[in-house]
Amino acid sequence: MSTATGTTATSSQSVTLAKALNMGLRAAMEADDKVLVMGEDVGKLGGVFRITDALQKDFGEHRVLDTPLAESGIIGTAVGLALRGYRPVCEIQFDGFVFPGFDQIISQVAKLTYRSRGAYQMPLTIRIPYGGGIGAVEHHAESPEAFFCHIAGLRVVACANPADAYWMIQEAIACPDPVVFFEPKRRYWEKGELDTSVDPGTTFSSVLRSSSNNSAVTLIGFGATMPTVFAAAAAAAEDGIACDVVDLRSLSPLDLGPVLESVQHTGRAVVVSEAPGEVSLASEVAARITEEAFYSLAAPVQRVTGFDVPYPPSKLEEEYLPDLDKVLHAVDRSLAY
Amino acid sequence: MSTATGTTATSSQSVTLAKALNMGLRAAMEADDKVLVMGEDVGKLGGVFRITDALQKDFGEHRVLDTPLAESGIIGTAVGLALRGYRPVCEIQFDGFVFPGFDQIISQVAKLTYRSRGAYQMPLTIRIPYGGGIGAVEHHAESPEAFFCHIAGLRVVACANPADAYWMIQEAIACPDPVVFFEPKRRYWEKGELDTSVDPGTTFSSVLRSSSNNSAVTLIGFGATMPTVFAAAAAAAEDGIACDVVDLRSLSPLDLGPVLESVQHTGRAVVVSEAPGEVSLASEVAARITEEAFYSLAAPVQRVTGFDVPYPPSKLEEEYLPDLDKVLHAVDRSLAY
Amino acid sequence: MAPEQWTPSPQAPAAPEGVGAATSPSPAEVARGLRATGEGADTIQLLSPEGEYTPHPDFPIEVSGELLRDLYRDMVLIRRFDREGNSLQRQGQLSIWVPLLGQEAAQIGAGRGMRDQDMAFPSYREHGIAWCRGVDPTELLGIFRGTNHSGWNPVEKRFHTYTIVIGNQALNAAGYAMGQVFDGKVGGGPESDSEATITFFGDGATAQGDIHEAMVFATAYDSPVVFYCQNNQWAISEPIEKMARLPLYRRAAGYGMPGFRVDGNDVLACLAVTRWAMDECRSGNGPVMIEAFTYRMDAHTTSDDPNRYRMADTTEAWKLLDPIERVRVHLVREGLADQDFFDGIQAEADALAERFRAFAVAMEPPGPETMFSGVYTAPHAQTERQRAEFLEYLEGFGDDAAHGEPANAAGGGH
Amino acid sequence: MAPEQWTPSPQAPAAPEGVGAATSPSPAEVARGLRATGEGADTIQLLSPEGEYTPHPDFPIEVSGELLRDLYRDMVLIRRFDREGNSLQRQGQLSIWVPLLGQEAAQIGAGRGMRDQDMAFPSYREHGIAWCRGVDPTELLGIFRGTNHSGWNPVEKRFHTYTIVIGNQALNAAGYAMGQVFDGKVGGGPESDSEATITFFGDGATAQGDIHEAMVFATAYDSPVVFYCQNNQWAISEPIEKMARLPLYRRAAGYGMPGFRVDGNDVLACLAVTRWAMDECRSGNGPVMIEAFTYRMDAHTTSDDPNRYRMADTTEAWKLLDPIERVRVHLVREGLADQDFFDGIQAEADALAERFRAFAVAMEPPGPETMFSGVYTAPHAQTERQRAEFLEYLEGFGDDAAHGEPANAAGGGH
Ligand SMILES: Cc1ncc(C[n+]2csc(CCOP(=O)(O)OP(=O)(O)O)c2C)c(N)n1
Ligand SMILES: Cc1ncc(C[n+]2csc(CCOP(=O)(O)OP(=O)(O)O)c2C)c(N)n1
Ligand SMILES: [Mg+2]
Ligand SMILES: [Mg+2]
Repeated sequence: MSTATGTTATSSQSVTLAKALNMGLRAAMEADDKVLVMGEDVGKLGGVFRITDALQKDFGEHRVLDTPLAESGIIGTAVGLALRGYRPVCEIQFDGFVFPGFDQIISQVAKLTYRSRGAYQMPLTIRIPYGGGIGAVEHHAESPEAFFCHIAGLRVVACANPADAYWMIQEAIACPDPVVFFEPKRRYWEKGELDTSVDPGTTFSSVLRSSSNNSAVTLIGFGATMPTVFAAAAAAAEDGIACDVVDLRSLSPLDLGPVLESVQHTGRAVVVSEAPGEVSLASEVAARITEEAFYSLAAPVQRVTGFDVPYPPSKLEEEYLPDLDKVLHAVDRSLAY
Repeated sequence: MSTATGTTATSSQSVTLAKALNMGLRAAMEADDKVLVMGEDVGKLGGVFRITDALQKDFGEHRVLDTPLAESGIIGTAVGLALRGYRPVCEIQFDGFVFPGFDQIISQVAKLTYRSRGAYQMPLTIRIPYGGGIGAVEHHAESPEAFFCHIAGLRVVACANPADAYWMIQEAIACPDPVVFFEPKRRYWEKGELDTSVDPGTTFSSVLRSSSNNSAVTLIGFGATMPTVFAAAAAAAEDGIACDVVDLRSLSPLDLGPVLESVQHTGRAVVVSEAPGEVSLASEVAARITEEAFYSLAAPVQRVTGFDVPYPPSKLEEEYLPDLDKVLHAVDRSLAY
Repeated sequence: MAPEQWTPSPQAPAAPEGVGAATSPSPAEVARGLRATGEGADTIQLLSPEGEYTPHPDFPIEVSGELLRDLYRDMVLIRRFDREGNSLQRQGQLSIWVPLLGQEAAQIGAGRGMRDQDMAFPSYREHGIAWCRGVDPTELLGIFRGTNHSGWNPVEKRFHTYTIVIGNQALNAAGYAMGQVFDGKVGGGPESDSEATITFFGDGATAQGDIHEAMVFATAYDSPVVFYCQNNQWAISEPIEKMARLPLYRRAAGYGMPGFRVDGNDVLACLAVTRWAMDECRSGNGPVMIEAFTYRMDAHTTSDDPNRYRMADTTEAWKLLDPIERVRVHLVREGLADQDFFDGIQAEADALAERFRAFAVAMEPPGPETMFSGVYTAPHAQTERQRAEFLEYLEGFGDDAAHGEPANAAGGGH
Repeated sequence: MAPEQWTPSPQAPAAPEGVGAATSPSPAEVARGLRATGEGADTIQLLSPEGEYTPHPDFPIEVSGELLRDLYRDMVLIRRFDREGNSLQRQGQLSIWVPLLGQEAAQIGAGRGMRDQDMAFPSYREHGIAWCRGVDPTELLGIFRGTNHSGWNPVEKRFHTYTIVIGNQALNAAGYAMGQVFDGKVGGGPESDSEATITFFGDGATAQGDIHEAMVFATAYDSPVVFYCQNNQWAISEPIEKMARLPLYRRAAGYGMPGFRVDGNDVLACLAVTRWAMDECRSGNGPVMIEAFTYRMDAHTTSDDPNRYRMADTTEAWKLLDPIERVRVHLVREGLADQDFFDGIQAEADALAERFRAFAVAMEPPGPETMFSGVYTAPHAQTERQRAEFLEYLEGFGDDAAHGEPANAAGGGH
């Protein structure tokens, strides 16, 4: 998998996505002592995924807070801390547990800057390990990005590889606006190249990961689905079907520049995400592409998403999730037009 | 405005949407003594909109519950009551106050039937007065339907006129599945014909409200936006542009039958809703129409929605909300293709 | 025996201490639903309804004629513009008004119990607190006229925006107070620059999970936050007895923080206890809970009709406990104020009301472009595109804004 | 003096009653963050760690040899299959297991304190309660093997599905108990057909708003629900001292309901107090809160590594308080059981573990079509369309399910 910078400079190292996030958090905490990490078990334990490993030991209990077990409390107090000039980074332990904090997110986090007519900033980052494929029990494998993308006042991003993880978490923390930061938990242990010496500039934008001038279809993914998308592109190539690949990274606001450019040539697009398809980010991507590239489209944008059922027992999750075959099948559907 | 049954039989009466809901609730409570009404101020006060007026007086404090001021508590206890065999009808006082109950809705209401593999039913109705245009303060004019349409396990409907209000609330209460029931608060005091003697059958389906064989555009709305859509259709007709009009009524699952039929002829569609457009029901409608009627479309589906900003101060809401001119403008955009 | 050690023996147990007077229900009775939320045995009062002043040993306060006259003035002025808000709404100048009538002492006492460096997180009825924080009453009007969601600068005034979603602000306050600890601004004495935070909520709000979580976080982090509950006994149409069995301040003990009930119509008690609580938090002994027991004399808001759910005579009875009247009586009896003083205050109040009204009537609706301002602090492509497209769309109408086809550009959300 | 009447005077106040022993912090100390959640002055114990039985006047219970042997058997059996669950996970047969080790008494005491007609709302660690409700241990396996989200019929067993989202179940239980009131099933004596409900949650869960709201609703509607908190002192890596200042049962008093702390490693105390509490609720005196003070002897789950956050020696110390051992000692000392009995139980336990393991290993993954079952009770067009399309899509692969292009039909979500 290519890194965000695409570089493989000798100064780069191979690290897991989890490690890159840990390094990014550490860098942000070193750069600004107003940065706080807070959540359940983020202290001594380092979080259930160890993303905050050793941060409390090195920065102290007032910089890394093991909070009481209450998500509304975590988000609600983080809001107060942000108003006090801090830059809280809240860890939600698993996707399915963000909902007790949903009210504070939509009613306060997203609206206080607007309500105060700019007097308040809300430099708050909400980290959510999301997505399936890890054989977990209920509530531990969901993809709730759609809920947050629909909320004006929030920015929503997802990282798909170690380099992006490292840079994007720092950009999120530095942002004066609230950022909901999605981490593909299934990919935490996948390695990638990271060159901490080359600042890639803004990472809150979508990127064309691969392209060719004879591409027939544009494949669109983000976060957890990128490896699937790359695999599908490779498999399709074997069958003689070249595909462009776009990693959205910024889910709200959507940055469709590279997508539209690609679709001008391909005329076909397939968007891949794990969440149920109904009223999802995939719906928005499909609608937006159609609005902005109508005459270029040779086929309707194909959506490859989870089914509109609650996330199933883990023995069924491989059936539920988008996979290589489902993406290839969507490519065929698209080409069939 | 035509009623759900379209009939104007002599047995019909002219009632407000609010009154129709009150009559529907009363009919449901008389038909089944397991039906409970619960929420804030639904008792003596009859709710802040008087939808439950006189129900506590007539059915008693154990059938109509003034609950403590806690939405998670209202939904969470309603779940327990449903498991006990009751059919709770929860009133959320205003759209913006459903979010403290969001966790119970997504984690329990929507999932318990699935989790119990059908052993449990969840005959629970959540009434939400929604939408803007009443000059209210913050949190009192939002349209949160997108959040619920994205949740598998819920059914989501919206009524747009007194007849539908009367029949749909009864269908929701009779449904063994949880139903999120959206009421266009701005339309509570608008009158319409209601004939309680003619059961229209299922109302959880979309209906073609008006059509012609020379229609150029299909206008799609639901709940609060229907009067705007009808007005736009009338205005367009004056300009010689005939429009079909569809009232979705069932927002999840979407029933696009009548829409697709109409689009086969018109080749053009405009969907109108008050919520911010990003990752909204309008996105889903646009994406679905494009998927299922691609070759029929002469133009991309046009969306007329609220802007992607928090609901503004009420002196600006008429600028924020879809109105006749915005719909006509979208019709022009569509015809310009 | 304290209620946490209720005797389980079925035979009638002794009345639990804390529930207080013998007239109050026994544990078993409470468990069977007899309510005692109004039980007042341990209510802190310094100034009786008859205007008698009795110092309280635990809450020492210097009571001078000047202090009493200032508090009287505060209460008269806020009541006056509050009434003006009501009439402005009746006359269609405001879409809604949230009256504070009856809660003048609860608010002025608390507001004057704060020090400049302290921070306040109000609900939506705290016009009296706003007054004490230096927010001009006219800055409150935007919310109720619909021209903005908050009219003052919360950072400068150290008075947070109003919070309408019940309970949210308590957690925001608890977090802010955690920041005061982290900033090393806690631990000094009353006259130090150490800080404290106070948050306001109603009796009904105590049912919300956020209030509980705020108390959990505050006690977990020893945060300098005062939880100030104005128990006006009604949550719109619901009496607090429906939601609680005991006086609300008694929840505090379970979290391990001090809790008190004060006579919410006694401005001196509210002032003395709030000042003590803020200084206690300031010195590092926070959090503290205060329940100001009072009564909502008017409707919930101008949209509400109390006649549907409560007896007028109860309200009449509470008039005898009027928070302003008892101060006036005391001032007169003690010869601390003469008629000129009262006339002067009245004149000042009328002038304020006049200015308040004039400002309200003259308020212009904001321009459409402001709808897109402040959504984000950093540049945001989508918001900017929508603003530009909408303004272009509006231009399309030229003069005839009501009808006519726009010339070009996209409308709507997308 | 009860804590709700803390003396505000700065000079060191007396230790508040309830916080108990003189060794425990004073109010001011508590306010400064000294924790006393483990303070045990008022913990209810019937059977000491040394196996000494002392009746409790408030919680009378007939203790026969048969009862003790049954309780011993229950605890040995659930510990045995719990350990088997752990090893099954280690061997890759389960994706995760949630151990109950150390909480056998807290669970068997509560489970046996229920009557058939009662209803239970568990969290996710209550395998011992499931056992008492007649749920076969093998019915628990689906959740941890990933073949279902709940393996038993919650209606037949009167044992609700496990609830993973912390706190949710307490509100569902409070609502169910309201239904018991509305159904006229509350008010009878212990032997009547009157009903009660019990809900289980942990120490960490007490921070959640839902737990608070459940107590508010339960006390508002006089619901027959027992709030049973298993305080095993840890929420994954967080000790309860981080979240609370005082013993958790003391929250109850603030709501106006009885609250007790029992020795959670004493099965007789847990049984006696739970039975009393359930019958108290049954008779109409609910709700009641019980805090069973115990210790999580194993990891939070098989995914957890306690060595990162707690001392092994504390865990070692708690072994001396083992809930099963004290019953064994008592049975032996009192001559209520001989070696044959203990051998018999051990054999029964091993047989159960064997059956448990065999069942787990043989469990088949569910068919893909089941993914669409039970989402809705009434017909649902979209779900049915997606099921049909997906099955058609799968057929497209024929035998070669791993690769190959499907012949036709739509995949994915739409
Ligand atoms: C979460 C939420 N639910 C419902 C409402 C609607 N509402 C506004 S005020 C109110 C009653 C509040 O009563 P109380 O807390 O006693 O405060 P008071 O109005 O008496 O000052 C309600 C239910 C709301 N604002 N927020
Ligand atoms: C709302 C929510 N947040 C976070 C989690 C993740 N989580 C699972 S168990 C647990 C700790 C629970 O501790 P406690 O309540 O003491 O129960 P115990 O596990 O000790 O029995 C956490 C944080 C969750 N399941 N639900
Ligand atoms: Mg009130
Ligand atoms: Mg625990």
